[in-house]
Amino acid sequence: MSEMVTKRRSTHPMKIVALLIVVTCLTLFPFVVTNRFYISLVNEMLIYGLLAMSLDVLLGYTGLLSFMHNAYLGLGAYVVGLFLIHVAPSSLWLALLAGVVVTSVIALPVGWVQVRTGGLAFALLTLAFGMMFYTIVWKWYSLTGGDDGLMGVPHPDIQVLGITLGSSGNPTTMYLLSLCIVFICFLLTWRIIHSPFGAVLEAIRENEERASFVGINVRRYKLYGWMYACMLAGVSGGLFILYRGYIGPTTMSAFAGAGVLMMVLVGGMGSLWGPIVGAGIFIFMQDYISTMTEHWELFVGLVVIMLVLFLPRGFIGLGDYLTRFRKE
Amino acid sequence: MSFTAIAVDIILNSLVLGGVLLIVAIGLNIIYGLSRVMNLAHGSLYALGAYAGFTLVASGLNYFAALLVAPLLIAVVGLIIERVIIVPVRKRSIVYTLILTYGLMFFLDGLIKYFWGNEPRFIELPQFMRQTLPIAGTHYPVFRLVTLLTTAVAMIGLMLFLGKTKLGIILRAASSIPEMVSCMGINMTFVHAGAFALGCVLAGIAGVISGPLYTIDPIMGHEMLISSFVVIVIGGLGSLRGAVLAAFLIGLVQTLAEFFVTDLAMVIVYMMMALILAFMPRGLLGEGRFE
Amino acid sequence: MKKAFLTTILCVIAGAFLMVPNQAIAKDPVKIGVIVPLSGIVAQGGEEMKMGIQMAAEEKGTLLGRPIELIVEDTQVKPPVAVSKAEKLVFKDGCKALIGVFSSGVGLAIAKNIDRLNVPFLTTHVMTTKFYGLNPLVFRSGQLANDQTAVGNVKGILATPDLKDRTYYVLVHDYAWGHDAGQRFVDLAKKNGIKIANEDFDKAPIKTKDWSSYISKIKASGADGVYIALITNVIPVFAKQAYDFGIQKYARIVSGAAPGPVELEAGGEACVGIFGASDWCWDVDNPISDKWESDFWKKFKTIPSDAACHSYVGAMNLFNGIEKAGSTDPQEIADALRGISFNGPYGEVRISAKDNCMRNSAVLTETKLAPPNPYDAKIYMKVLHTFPAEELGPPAKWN
Amino acid sequence: MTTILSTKSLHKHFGGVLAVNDVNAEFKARQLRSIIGPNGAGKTTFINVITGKLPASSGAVVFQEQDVTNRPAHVLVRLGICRTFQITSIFMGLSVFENVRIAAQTEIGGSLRVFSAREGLKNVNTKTWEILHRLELKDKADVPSNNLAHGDQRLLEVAMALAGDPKILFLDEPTAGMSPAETEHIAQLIKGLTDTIAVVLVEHDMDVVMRISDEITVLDQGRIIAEGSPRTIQDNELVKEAYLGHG
Repeated sequence: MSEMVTKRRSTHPMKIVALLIVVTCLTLFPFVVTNRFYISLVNEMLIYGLLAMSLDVLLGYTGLLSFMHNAYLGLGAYVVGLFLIHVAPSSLWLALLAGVVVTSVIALPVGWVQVRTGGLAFALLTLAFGMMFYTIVWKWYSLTGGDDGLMGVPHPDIQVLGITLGSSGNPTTMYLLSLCIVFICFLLTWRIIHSPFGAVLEAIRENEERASFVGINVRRYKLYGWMYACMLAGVSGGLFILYRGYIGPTTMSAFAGAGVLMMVLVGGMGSLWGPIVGAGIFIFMQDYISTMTEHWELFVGLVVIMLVLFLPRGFIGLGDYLTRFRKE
Repeated sequence: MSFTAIAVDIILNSLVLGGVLLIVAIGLNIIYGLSRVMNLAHGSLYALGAYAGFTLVASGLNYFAALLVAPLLIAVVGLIIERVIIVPVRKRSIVYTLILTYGLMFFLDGLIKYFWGNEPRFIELPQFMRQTLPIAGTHYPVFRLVTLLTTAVAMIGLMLFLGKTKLGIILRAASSIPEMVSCMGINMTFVHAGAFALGCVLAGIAGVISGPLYTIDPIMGHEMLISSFVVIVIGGLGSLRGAVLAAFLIGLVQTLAEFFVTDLAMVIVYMMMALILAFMPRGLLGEGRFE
Repeated sequence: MKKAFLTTILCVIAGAFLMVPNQAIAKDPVKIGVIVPLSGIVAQGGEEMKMGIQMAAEEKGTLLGRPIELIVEDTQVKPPVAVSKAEKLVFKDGCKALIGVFSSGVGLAIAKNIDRLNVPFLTTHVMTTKFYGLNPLVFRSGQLANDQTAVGNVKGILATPDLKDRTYYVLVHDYAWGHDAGQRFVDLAKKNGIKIANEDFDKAPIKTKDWSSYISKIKASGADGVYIALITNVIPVFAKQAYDFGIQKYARIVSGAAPGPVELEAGGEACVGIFGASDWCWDVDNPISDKWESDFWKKFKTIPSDAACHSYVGAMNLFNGIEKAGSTDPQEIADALRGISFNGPYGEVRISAKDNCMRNSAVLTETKLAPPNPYDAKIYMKVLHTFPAEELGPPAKWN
Repeated sequence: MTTILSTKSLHKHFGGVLAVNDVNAEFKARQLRSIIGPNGAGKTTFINVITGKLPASSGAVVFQEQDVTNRPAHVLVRLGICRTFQITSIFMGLSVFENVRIAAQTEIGGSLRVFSAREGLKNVNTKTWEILHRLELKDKADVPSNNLAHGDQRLLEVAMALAGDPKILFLDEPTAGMSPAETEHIAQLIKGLTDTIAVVLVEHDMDVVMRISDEITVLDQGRIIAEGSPRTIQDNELVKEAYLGHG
């Protein structure tokens, strides 16, 4: 798996400056472009960016492949939506918390079974369990609305320390909330990846057998990595339903899962920010191309094949390549 | 309708379902066992087989002739795929093969949609197969029985091929001790390509027989792919006997579930898989040899 | 170097996609968003709906002196996808009205978001009864509602000796329309003394390919009639598998939604003998209908279907409404649509001012081998009875 | 000298093939025991079973009077049973320092500290530098390990095993593919380890084996056919026969 690794470790001051510039631009975006369609589009990029980043924790840092990480976004979203509809229509933070907690509670036994079976079966099982969640959501008509989707989720006000910042139904306010949470999750994940814990995950990615022969309980750490990735996916799901106000099982389908995988591939595994960029590119292309062609699947398939064959490190790989090219 | 008649119906239905699952899953398992490639596009090759069968029959070929020709066409497609896009990633981590074949799956589905469109297709059967046969108080379609027979013939053929022919023995030896085979001077390139072609032949057969059984549509392979995963994961990765056991187990459970609880049939199958794996992480008959 | 080359190619391809200009902007057309399924299980129906709406747009030519621009989006028959497509059509493209929609789930989902979208929304192929008086901006014009088809089918069963004394096994597709259609039929049938084998009827997943388990259940139940509420494309699939098991030999199939003619062709002889209520089929005889049929055939070279026909009628209603309103203001269009009427292929239709839904007459049809016809159809839907709009009623509270 | 690890009637079979057949062996503290035997004698399988890579078919492995049969590898490592592999097994994408650091971190603890920097674990760093110094890999600390020469990769693997504070260390053909100079270097190093721990060496280089071993165990067809000092083994008729008989 050594091809996936980015060797950069030190935090260059320029990186911090670049990060600040990007965040500032993103913050100003809804005030410059006021069309609510584009605000929503970038919001979706951020949310899927968070999901792709969480998949990167699994794929790029732990070396585990999850075909249907979107299932956990879906679970988080359904839980938050159902919480807002049936339990407390106005408590946004409680709903988000419930989303993360329930997603984790569901992900735990699934992860436990998956890590016991080894690397390849793990990947196949993510697909099978993903399909199971998809089937359940789609069949449990009375709770989830089945194929008709969960509609009419209330838009609670966003309150921090008792101060109301605005309604989550307002695209701009919701956008800023997403940006804020995605940014926090990014920093948190960055910290975790560079901690001793992150080092263990990397060791497992590099050589699972060796990892267990230096005394690492591989299954347990894989499960920790899985749980963290699923929690982040749960957060992204919460944001998703808050921004959309509705969700359907399609979000949890295998095809949507391939999309998330493609975001990580396009951006490049093992960099955290790469997949976020990948999500941006993917969602932009999806919006742009699906209006032009009905053969969207052909396109997705071709791009995935090309990426694996010629650009296995994605967007960052391209960046590295260009830098090297210039030096030569 | 009497109890026996219902029971016969259910048993035959589950055998037919299990048989189709088995042919697809065992093809996937052979490719994995012999060449260490988990081909996620296998379901799409199965769909392609069905479409090939449809086109052949629609252009006037006899159904049984199509049953022979279509799998060979799929084998050719499979060989091209193996040579052109799988060989370059063979040396890389299995994660890349998985992602690559996942992309291939969507590409093939898109291609099918492009050439054959979205509308459902049916393979026209010869008249004698459109009858029903009275068995134990129920009327069972002849072509379903023919399907069962085809499954059995394909499986016996496969067993004879792997067990009795020189080619089959080489392939099997390669799966358990690849080092030894390359020592013996057998070309691994040939083994890999052969395994892929064999798997594709099986996918093609399954495609043609499920044409009249279900409907042919561009995404028919997705569900089949997931089901065959369930089969080989429950049976044990790389274990052929495990796949046989698991396929018929799933066929039976799914048919019973559809008959009695209808709504949650697939969920019950997945739950059964989770339970089996919780206690036997390597599946029913998996030795973990291929891990 | 090989990598560099391929990378460059990849970039150029990506770049090319971005360079293609957005649709050239014509002189300020009236944009209408057409939301139909073009992929997935009912893509065929979606195509036909698109054709019907295109035909109406071409017949109209202009609206308020401006050209009509139809922007078509694929719903994939998935409500959430459809809502985001609707948002895209309204917020990004600036459509002034939405039309189309196959499936009640999709229709209801868009209707729930209609206040935010704030454009008139006219469905042409939605059957759920929840549409009566749902929202001032939401209309149904075209397809019959479930209560109307249930009435049509029950009346038809009672009026047809071969259907009257049978016990019916009810099997529906598992989503909003299927549930609604199944329940309506069961309730009404019981009231009229028609025997039902399974009052807690079967709901099959939309993805179901292998119907053998359901067919075994039908056999086991001893029913000699089957009432199905399945998406039209699936009807031939089900019919073929039932035929293989010999169901048609002793049982009759009544369908909640009349099958589409193109799909019937695929099903062949297995599709003969399916009864169902519909608003229109090409066996309907009147001068407007006959002219419409031949125009449609000339234009698209495909068998004219009910989906195309009532999408045409719906689109004509919408366009007439916009003309009548004299502006593209959502409220004004909505006001104009209420009470509007149109004389089309299936006679005079009227959108009720009380509940925003259309009233029209219906026919009970049976599929039979077709007589010689200009469309080369092998199977057709023969009209057995005609029911005037008043008999089909929606519930009394709306009349 | 005290026995640190012993096997009691250990068996391992694959299908019908007995790869380890009723092996009773004792490994003593501060002793270098070599395991030799013709190809396919079951040497690697034997240590795979002891170190938890493969489950035993029957019999027991006793470590410091504790039954450790079929415990998972990571548990055995934490107890002090460490090993290297015949085919170099290191974290290829990581630097030399990071390779050893992870091994040290697992031994010392701190793997669950998710909010601190990995470079911040002081004890771990000290230990890592100490081991790198001892194995003369200090200068290459920042080199990605996949860029190392083969000999240095073998050495790195030994360093990683040492970072786990082994009480007994199994080395599976450590000199495979090394130059004579590198072989000499690693032979001296291995000999030096026995000052503190027990070392078990599976080796084909008879010269090395005879020179540095305290005791030698000879396996053939999964059985122990001879045991004793290098001198007695050299003169053993059974051993000669085993080697000649199988080529």
